[in-house]
Amino acid sequence: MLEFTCLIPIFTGVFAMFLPVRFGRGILVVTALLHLQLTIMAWMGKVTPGLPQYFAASPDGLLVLLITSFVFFLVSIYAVSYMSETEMTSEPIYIGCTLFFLASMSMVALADHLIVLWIAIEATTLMSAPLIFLHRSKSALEATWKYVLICSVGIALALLGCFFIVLAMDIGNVEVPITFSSLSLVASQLDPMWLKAGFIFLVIGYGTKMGLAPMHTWLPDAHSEAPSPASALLSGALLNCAFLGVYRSHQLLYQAGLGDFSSNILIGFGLVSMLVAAIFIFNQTGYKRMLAYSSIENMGIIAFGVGIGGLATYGAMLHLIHHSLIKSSLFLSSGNILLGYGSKLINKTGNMAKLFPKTFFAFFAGFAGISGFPPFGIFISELLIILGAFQQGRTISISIFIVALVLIFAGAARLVMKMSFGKWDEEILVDEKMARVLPSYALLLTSIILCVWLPDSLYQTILSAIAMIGGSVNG
Amino acid sequence: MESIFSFCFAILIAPLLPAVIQKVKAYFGGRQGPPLLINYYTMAKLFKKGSVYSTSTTFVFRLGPVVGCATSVMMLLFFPLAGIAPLFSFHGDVLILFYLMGLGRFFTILAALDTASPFEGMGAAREAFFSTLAEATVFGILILFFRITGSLSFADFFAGTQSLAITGAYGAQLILVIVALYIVMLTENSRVPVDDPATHLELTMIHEVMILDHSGPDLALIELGAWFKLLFYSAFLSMLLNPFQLENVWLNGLLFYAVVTFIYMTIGTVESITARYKMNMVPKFILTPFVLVFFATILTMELIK
Amino acid sequence: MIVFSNALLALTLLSVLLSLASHRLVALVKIMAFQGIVVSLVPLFLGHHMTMGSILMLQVMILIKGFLIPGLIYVAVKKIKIRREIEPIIGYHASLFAGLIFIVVSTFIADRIHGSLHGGQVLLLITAITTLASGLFLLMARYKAITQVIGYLMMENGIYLFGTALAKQTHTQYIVEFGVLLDLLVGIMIMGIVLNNINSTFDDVDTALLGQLKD
Amino acid sequence: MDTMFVSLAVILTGGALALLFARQFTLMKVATIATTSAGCLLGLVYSLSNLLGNTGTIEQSWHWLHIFTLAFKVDSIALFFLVPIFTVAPLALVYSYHYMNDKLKATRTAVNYFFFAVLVASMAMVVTASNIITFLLAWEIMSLSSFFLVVFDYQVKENRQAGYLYFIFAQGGAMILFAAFAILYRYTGSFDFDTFATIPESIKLLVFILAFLGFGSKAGIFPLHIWLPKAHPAAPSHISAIMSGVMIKMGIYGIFRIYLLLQASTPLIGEIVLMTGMVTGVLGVVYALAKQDIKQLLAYSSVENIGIILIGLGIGMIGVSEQNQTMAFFGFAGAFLHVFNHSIFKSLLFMGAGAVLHKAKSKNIDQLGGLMKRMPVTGRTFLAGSIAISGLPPFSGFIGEFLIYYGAFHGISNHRVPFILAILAIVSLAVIGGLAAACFTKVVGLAFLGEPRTDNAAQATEAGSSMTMIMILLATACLVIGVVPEPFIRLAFAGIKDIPHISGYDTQSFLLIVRHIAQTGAIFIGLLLLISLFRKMLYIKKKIDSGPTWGCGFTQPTVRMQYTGTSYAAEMIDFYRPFVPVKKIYTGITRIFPGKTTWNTTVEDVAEINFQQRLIQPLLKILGKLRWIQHGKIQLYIAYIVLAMIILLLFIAVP
Repeated sequence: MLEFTCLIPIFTGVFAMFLPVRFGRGILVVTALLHLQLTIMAWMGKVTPGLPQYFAASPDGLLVLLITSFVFFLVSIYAVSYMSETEMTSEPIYIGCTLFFLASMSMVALADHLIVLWIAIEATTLMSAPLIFLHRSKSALEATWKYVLICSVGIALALLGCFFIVLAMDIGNVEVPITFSSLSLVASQLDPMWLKAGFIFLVIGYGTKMGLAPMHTWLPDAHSEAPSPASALLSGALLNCAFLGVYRSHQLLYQAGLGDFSSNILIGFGLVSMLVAAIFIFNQTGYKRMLAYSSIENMGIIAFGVGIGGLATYGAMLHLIHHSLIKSSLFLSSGNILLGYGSKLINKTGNMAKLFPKTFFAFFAGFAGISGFPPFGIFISELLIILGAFQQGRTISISIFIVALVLIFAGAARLVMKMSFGKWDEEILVDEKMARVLPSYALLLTSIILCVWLPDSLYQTILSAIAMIGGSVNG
Repeated sequence: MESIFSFCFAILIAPLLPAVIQKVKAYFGGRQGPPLLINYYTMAKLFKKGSVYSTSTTFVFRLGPVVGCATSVMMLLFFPLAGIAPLFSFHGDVLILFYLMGLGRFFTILAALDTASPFEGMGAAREAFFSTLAEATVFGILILFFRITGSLSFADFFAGTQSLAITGAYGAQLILVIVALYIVMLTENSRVPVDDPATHLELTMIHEVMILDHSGPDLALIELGAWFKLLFYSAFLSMLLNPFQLENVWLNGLLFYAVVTFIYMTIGTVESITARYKMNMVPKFILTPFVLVFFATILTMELIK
Repeated sequence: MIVFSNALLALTLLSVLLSLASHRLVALVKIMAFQGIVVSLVPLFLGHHMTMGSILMLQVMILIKGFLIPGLIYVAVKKIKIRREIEPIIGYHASLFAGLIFIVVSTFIADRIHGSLHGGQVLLLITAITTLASGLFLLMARYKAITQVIGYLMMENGIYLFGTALAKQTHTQYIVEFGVLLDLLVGIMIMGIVLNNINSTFDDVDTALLGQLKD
Repeated sequence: MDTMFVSLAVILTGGALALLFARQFTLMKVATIATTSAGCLLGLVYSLSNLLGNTGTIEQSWHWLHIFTLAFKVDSIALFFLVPIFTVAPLALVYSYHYMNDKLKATRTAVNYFFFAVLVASMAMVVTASNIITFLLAWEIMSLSSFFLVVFDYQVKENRQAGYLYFIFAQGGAMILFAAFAILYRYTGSFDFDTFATIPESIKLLVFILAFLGFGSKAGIFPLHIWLPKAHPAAPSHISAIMSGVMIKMGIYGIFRIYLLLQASTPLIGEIVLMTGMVTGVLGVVYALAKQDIKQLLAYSSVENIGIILIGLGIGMIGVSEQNQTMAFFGFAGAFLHVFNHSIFKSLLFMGAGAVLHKAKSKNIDQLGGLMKRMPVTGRTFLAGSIAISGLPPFSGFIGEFLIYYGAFHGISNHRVPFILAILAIVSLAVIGGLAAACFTKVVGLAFLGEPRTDNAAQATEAGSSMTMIMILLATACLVIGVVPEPFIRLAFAGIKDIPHISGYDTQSFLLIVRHIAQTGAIFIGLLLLISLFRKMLYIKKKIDSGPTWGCGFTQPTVRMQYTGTSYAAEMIDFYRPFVPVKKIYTGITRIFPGKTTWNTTVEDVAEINFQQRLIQPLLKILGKLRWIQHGKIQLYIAYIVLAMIILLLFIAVP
């Protein structure tokens, strides 16, 4: 019963909301552990879905599930320390909603049915909304409002996309359950025009959630206003889930022989996202916003890689993994910075190298990692995407890609250096604690380890995940 | 044996020839001028004296004259004076020699800067500047000579079948080279119109101001070095100007030194009839030979055919 | 039966146009309640085979769309004490005009695509597209957060109509309706909570105030 | 090969030790310097013995991440480039023992040592890598670790900016390299270096130009050099030494390696390299002349020397395409030898500058002076380095330039374009030589000679023993290479023996010339001693007085009246004005009784100005305007979604 990955967090979440505060934190960590254990068991093939008409353990889903579970576990450890530091007023709500959030994300990862996937993604929006407006500040409210409304509109369009795909089945006289696994077998019989239309709505809808420009507008607000552990989850786990929706749709089109169409759309969205991120990372004033834009960029890279196909797809999948690890680590570090300096503005921070050495180490290493420096895995994934794109002869788009990467690097490096080395003479408000630094380190370390030694099962899973859209490591 | 004799003769005669210049200038000025052996007297006088050193100076100040003199002597060691094979020679020696001259200049400049005197610094700056321009011309000439003779050695330039002579196949280019080299000579040896050794105002000097603080034997060494260098350039010009290679070594030598003396006389004439250029005009003047040489070199490319 | 459904669709269109022109929030809520009921009733008259389950679902849908959600919004409106939308981004007359254009454009689109469909429910398609577009239009053209929620609701109605128009019920049994309803309900509730908070923090629900987060 | 990896392991262990003992300052320094140096020496022994021992190419590879291979291959070129890496690194480390003596920065120093070790190891990996992945991996690690070395003194704003600029250029260059290698991969389908020659001829030029830009940004070719004069002054001096002496040569290595691998037949490649080299060389030295900050001056001088090396490579490449073996051979050999020589004397000069900075508290020439008396060892070794870098015999710099001259002169026998290029190469080498001499007379003459211009300079004392020891060693090396050049020329010849086009070239006749050069050097030194002896004799029993410098009649000289670096260079700079803009700030004299007035000139880098004005500012302006997108209005945000939807739907509707 793999569905327990959804059910357990729901139950514990409900408990956490009503039990006294002191139990809550324990419940959070224990649930995260349980979830991780279940996930690993699923990877070993020990647990299978109990409702095969709605859920399936597809390789891409398992991948996202594992990332989600792993990141969630480390973030929850961080969150415990973070909560005790900030004396959060509505801690039970936070814990409960995080757990519900985990449940909905697990559901996304496992969903096989079109509509179940849609419901699950919509659920992630609704479950994560309370996390964002936890502080109830004006800006948090604004961010939440934008998040909920824009994402809901987007996802409503995705529902329309689901209807179109069902329509494509009707017109093609296909009688199968509307699950991705069964549709992909008969994809070529589906009506191409409605399939395309369906894809457009799905990609717009899930793309809104994934933060693809120009539907990204809510993302910098939400990610920067949420408390840092929630930001880490939003960036490190939720975006992947949304990506899964886009990926599945692309997969469907690829199998229907319309891969070119969807690839071009994905490449376009990818490039626009990267350029938009480049625009806003220059002269950015808030470091959490900078990280949020960086998430947009990286989602763009992933969409681009998937769109390119071939070797780049493998790169995109690796990018997915490493981005989650590094970005959530960065957001966790940003939480420490926020505690220490008491401001989200870059101008109100500085000289972390001296005042905040442990966090500085994590933050700067994370920045180096996200910029594609070895020994972090993004080096490999970006290289593979560039190699793959040239291999497919997409010279113009890869040129834009490279320019955007350099621009973003230039913009971000300036800000990060300002924070790390810039002048700052005032006192640090809250010291860094090991419990709040170690999860960042662990995430970064995982990225390094995966860059040195990629477990065989992970490799095979990625291979079978990308095989469904024609990607392979041999070009 | 011949080579050693030739070299020693050159060393000995070097102080004599500049007196010719002074004589010519005196003639133009309607004066009698100093005796021809004036420079030997000066040498003797300076060698006898002691020195006064500035408290600012270091060993570099003392090293300057020595290096300067040694590099000039090196030039004469490698140059086929009067067509007589030099003491040393190898393919590529011109490169090392001109760079050695650069070394001499390097130390002269440093010695000047060592005194902490603003005037000497000024002279040093000009010396450094003008020599960078002259150097380009010299290498242009070397390129042309390599093109003609296929060699990079003074000895080979003036020996063998393709010897550089004004009557040879490359006579036209050689005329340009001679003019160029003449200007380089004036520049490198601080003569009018680039520099005026006889001026009275330190602000307008180049070479003379650099050696203001040297005295006694040090000054003597500097003077010697300058004379050797002038002799080297005039010998170079003389070898190019003189189209005849006589069988008899003695006669040939005589002819050679006659041409050299002639060149010294022309220097004297130039100094008498022209005034020193304004400092900001000098670079243009020094660039002229470079253009000439470059043109001559391009001519050899035979694109015009 | 087909006539009945056409009548319902015409009513829906009417409600859409009314909502575009309405400047009183309470009236808007009432129109939405009406629209919710009408839209929920549409499948009943489309000639699909109705099972016990779908009838039940229909009832639940009417309950939620027609009463529960409008009720919630009504309470919110009452609590917030804001009666009308003053100075919308796009004026009421222009909005009404835009609504007409939506109908024209959707007629055109429906004409283009209905050939490839089985049923040929042209009017249904027109209504669906118009409702969807008008919902989006309300989202874009109004300042008050409550109007935006209503716009969202209208958009969902449009999508629901699309669903009933296009998809065979056999594929989507209950799960669509269930999911839509759940999402709608939770979504509106969360929006309501946020709205409430916005109101208590800003003393207004004008989204013009929600423009601080920008670059 | 195993020996090399062992040495790399030892080097990295040294780096790790630094982190381990970060709390005990002296122990940390001793442990890490000893271990890392030992690793370097092991590597040096390995590379030298293989280079001279005629062992063929050695390969080694491991599988990595399922689809990659980490492949290393050692041929003579790689071995040659290993030599400066493993030579300069231990020297710089020993130097740093007294240089890095601020106990308050213990942690930072440890981190610095760690990244130093990483940098050394990654450079060794760069030159031995034999496939795309390995190379880029090593390349990026090199960039990252050197970045951390640059920002060591991050409190200073200029240093941060320098680090930032370097970071951008490193990453931008790496991205261009990614593209270049990706194009190669597209045509070969293989990561392996050896397959590159098989790509279509028409693509080779494109690939080369991309790679040239990418590597050139690391090497500091004009106009991609602008990070160099900022980063080198920012870094601690031993870091500047290894960056300027060795790391920028990795760019040269890359250019040369990609050239060899492509085996392109087009002569354009050589011509591009040569012309870039000339521009880089001349402008580099002119800017060097214009700068008053010693370390900045040295950085520009590195740009100049990169230019010389590129001239050598260009001569060699043209020689290959013209099938002129002499030209090819000596162009390459000269470039190689100059790589080695430059690593020696540039390290020496940076270390000297570091000692000055340490003791006289300034690196501005106009605030120094008279240091020769106060820091005799530093002064003398710096003088030796200056002579060497000016390319004057009998020091090392001349030898490398001689080889390039030799190759270039043999290019004169060509026709048309190669002929003209050969002429230009020779002339620009001559000009570079002259200007370099002018530049270094300025540094030595104004910073070390004369009178101190500030109190700090007057109170300077000699640097610590570990620093002077290394400087003496390096200065000796400069002289030895100049006087006994044959073994080093043989080293360079051994370095290029694996280049296919020139294998089997007979070097005997040239070695004869080399012996002559050595002989000439000996004669010169003999002559020098003779004249000195003569001078000594003349001074026996003579009265030697000392007094103030003659002020030409001015009776109250002050040290501020000395010629400054700015005025020394002014005329020469003026000559190159369009390429070397001078910014003057003059407040002017206004009243009848003039008050205080200021006159300030700064020489600006034309590349930097254009980079700023033509690229960065317009870009920022455009980006700034586009920021409107995120205006905060939710209605328009939804409109974006609708717009995107409509545009995409048109895609289906239109065709």
